[in-house]
Amino acid sequence: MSSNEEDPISKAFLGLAECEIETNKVEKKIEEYRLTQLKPIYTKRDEIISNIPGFWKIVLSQHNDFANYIRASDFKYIDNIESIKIDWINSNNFHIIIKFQGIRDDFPEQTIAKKCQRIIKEESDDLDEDIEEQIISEKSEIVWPKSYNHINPELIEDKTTKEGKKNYRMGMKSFFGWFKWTGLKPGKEFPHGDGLIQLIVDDLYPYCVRYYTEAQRDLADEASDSGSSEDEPLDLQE
Amino acid sequence: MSSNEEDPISKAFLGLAECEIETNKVEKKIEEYRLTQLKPIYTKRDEIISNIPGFWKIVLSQHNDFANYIRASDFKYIDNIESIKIDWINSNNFHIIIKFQGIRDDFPEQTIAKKCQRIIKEESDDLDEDIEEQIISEKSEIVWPKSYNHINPELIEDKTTKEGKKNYRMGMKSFFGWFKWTGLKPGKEFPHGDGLIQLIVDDLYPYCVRYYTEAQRDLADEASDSGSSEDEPLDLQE
Amino acid sequence: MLPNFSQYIGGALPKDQQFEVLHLQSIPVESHPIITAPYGITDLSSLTIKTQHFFTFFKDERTIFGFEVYVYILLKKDNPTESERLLFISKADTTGYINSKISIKQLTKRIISYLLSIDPNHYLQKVIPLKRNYGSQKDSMITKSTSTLQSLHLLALRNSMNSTYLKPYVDDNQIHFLSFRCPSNIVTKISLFTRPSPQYLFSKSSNNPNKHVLNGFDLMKWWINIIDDTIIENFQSNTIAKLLIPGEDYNSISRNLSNLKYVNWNVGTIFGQNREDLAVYSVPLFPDDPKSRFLHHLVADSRAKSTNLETFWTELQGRQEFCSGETVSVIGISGILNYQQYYNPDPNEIVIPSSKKQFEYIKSYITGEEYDTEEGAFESYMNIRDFVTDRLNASLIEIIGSREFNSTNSGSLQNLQASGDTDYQRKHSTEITTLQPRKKQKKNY
Repeated sequence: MSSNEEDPISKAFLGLAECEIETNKVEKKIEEYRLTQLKPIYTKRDEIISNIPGFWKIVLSQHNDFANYIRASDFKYIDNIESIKIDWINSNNFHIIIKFQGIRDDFPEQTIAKKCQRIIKEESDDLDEDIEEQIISEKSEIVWPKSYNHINPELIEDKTTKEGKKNYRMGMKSFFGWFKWTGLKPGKEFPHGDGLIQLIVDDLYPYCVRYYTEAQRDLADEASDSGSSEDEPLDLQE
Repeated sequence: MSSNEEDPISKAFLGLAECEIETNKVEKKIEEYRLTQLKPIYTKRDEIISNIPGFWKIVLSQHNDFANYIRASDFKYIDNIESIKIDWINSNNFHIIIKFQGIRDDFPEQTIAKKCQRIIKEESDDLDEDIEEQIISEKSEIVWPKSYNHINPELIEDKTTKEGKKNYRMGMKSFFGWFKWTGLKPGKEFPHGDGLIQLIVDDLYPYCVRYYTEAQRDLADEASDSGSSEDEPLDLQE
Repeated sequence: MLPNFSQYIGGALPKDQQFEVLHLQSIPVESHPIITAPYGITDLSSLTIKTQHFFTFFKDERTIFGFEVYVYILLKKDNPTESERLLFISKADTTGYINSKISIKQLTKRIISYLLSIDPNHYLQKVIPLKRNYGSQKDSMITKSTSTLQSLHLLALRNSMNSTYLKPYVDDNQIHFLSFRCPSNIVTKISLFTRPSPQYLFSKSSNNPNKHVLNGFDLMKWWINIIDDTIIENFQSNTIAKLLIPGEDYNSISRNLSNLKYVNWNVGTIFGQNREDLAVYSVPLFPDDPKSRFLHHLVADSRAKSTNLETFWTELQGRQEFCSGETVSVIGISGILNYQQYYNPDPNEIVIPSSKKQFEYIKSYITGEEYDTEEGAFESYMNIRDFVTDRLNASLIEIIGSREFNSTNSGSLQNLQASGDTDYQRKHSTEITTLQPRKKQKKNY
């Protein structure tokens, strides 16, 4: 036999490697196709939703997971979200555009675009296993409510005192802290900012109508409980 | 105002309903697009895999969930699976094609195609929530191993005795029982036959290469495990 | 010479009856400390090593009893004599599918004594480190951080002809594992949390009318008697022994301690001294444990830094996951064993799966089954038997009982004293245990 290394099995592995690369390319293509197909519907839907008062307030208070990301005191402002839209440049680059209604003497009406990007994760020695993708974002300027002055990171003068640190951290953990999140300073920013972006773009936005209708149903029978079965009554029948 | 019901809000709800219908149509279209894109890669991949001895044996013994569907004694035959392929007519209609190598004096070499279909579930009063889709299948003829004669439902003569019933059920629960599964006689067939179909078509087949490479890790103790538990460290950082 | 596992456990099982046992043990892993340290503080001089034991007993081709324990070794690297061992008794459960009289209490006691008799060094020979440094082999090894694509390229290289690029040599005792020694007679603690539940390990087994389910109070008594005997039989006389019943006052808790054999039982816990101490730095984190769940909840609620032990226990008792009004309790002991000699288990009596994944995989043949009918007890047995023989090339341990009806301990391990137990008449299907029921695993049948 010749000295080349082309034995059938290693050739097969190299072939599979090629397939992997092709599959990844095709998956990207499908993602883009998906976007092209859905974007016009989303645009139409955004327009319709703007005619339903309190739509996003209901969706956001309905969603269990969303509440996990923010502080309970933020709901006062979350309730004032008039619209959430996603503006895709492509499947990996998009803006989350949130429009707030104002609250007199406390909080101005404003529309904020948060620029987000999915990137391939750098090599890391971390214990994380299959996470190859990562989300990063750019800091967006948002005017904080006056009632948050004491925890507004820009207004805290001395961040070295115990009190100062505590307030700073509280501010960073608030929904407004999320707009500052970049994903580049782990441990120092809004916690799990990437999770919240993902939640909005992959779940809340695409399925908002379902959440809205579910909320209507729950109001009707109040029986909805998505809690884990661990807390469910035990079935003692024999 | 006129007496028609076209007030802006009910018009909006009707609009959203239309969007939902459109979205569903588009989702189907995306599914078909996806298939068209992936099919040629899968065909190429199937061909390459046939050059790697024991590929499916390794994938199937690597996969946690798969083992949950079958009896431990079935592994003797599962290990003899030479190939698994999916032949799609469209995204809702497909055959799972499994080729077994034979075992002398016990089990013939054979290739079985199991015809499967995703259908929209009939209205039901069931408590199930969001399950709108359902999988059904057609019974496939497969020659059972001789070693399973005592539990082979076709060979059990008296299914009314305690022993007969027990053996019958054991047979139905075996991997060979799954080939008889139709989804039309709940409680009387292979348990969770639809789950196994879904597992193969949505997970095992598309990601088989990943499962194969995971099984090749040099330190056996690094086999991945997704189980989480409450003894994970507390995240006290703020 | 010490009796082996079969002989020792056989001493708790009825004479001449045959049982089979699967004793699963995980590979010891380096773990984070079970007691949380304040943020930013790392104790570099100690190391925590965690190992899981899972016992399943079978009789007449039926699964009858399961027992799960975690063993932690807290290794003090600078001063090994101050190392500690902790047994966290996680779950014990019966299926109710047994036709002979057997004292689950005696059996449980024997298993605990067996575990206590194991030399702590057994867990220290080959430990998976928290984080591996693959060193110079980093690029030639397929590890959990190797991508599918990289793995395929490595596999291609390894298979190519004339290639010298073979699978890297993985030396068990070299860089990929840790290995330690410590004295055998270190301080040993036992910790458990009792709470009543219709089932702990065997899903739907409470639907079996032959399974007897204990209420919270009886369950606590059941366990405290076992631990009481365990102290008398295995521990030195200066052992610390504590009972806490969240939601009850000192006096009513002490009443439960008055008739015990060991005289130094006290109200309280072995973790945390002052009721003013923060719970988060005092309460240990165990797998699948309501206390740990509650700690995580406090952290998520930003209350970890403001909840002291007293509040912790009071609120814990009111948590939704407990049936209202049922007694839950925390039992803990800490002391030195009275052994002269420690046991090194024979490899044939323990099945050590190659990974945590495989461990869970095997265990799910037991816990993924449904036990509302006897068929579940049979199916789980068949699956385990077939898996162990066909896939692991091993076999279940056969045990012949040697316990005479009404006898006290026979076939004892080291200096067991007569425990004078009277519970032998207890019905076969005594349902016992500590913990909450697991969400039923996704498993069919």
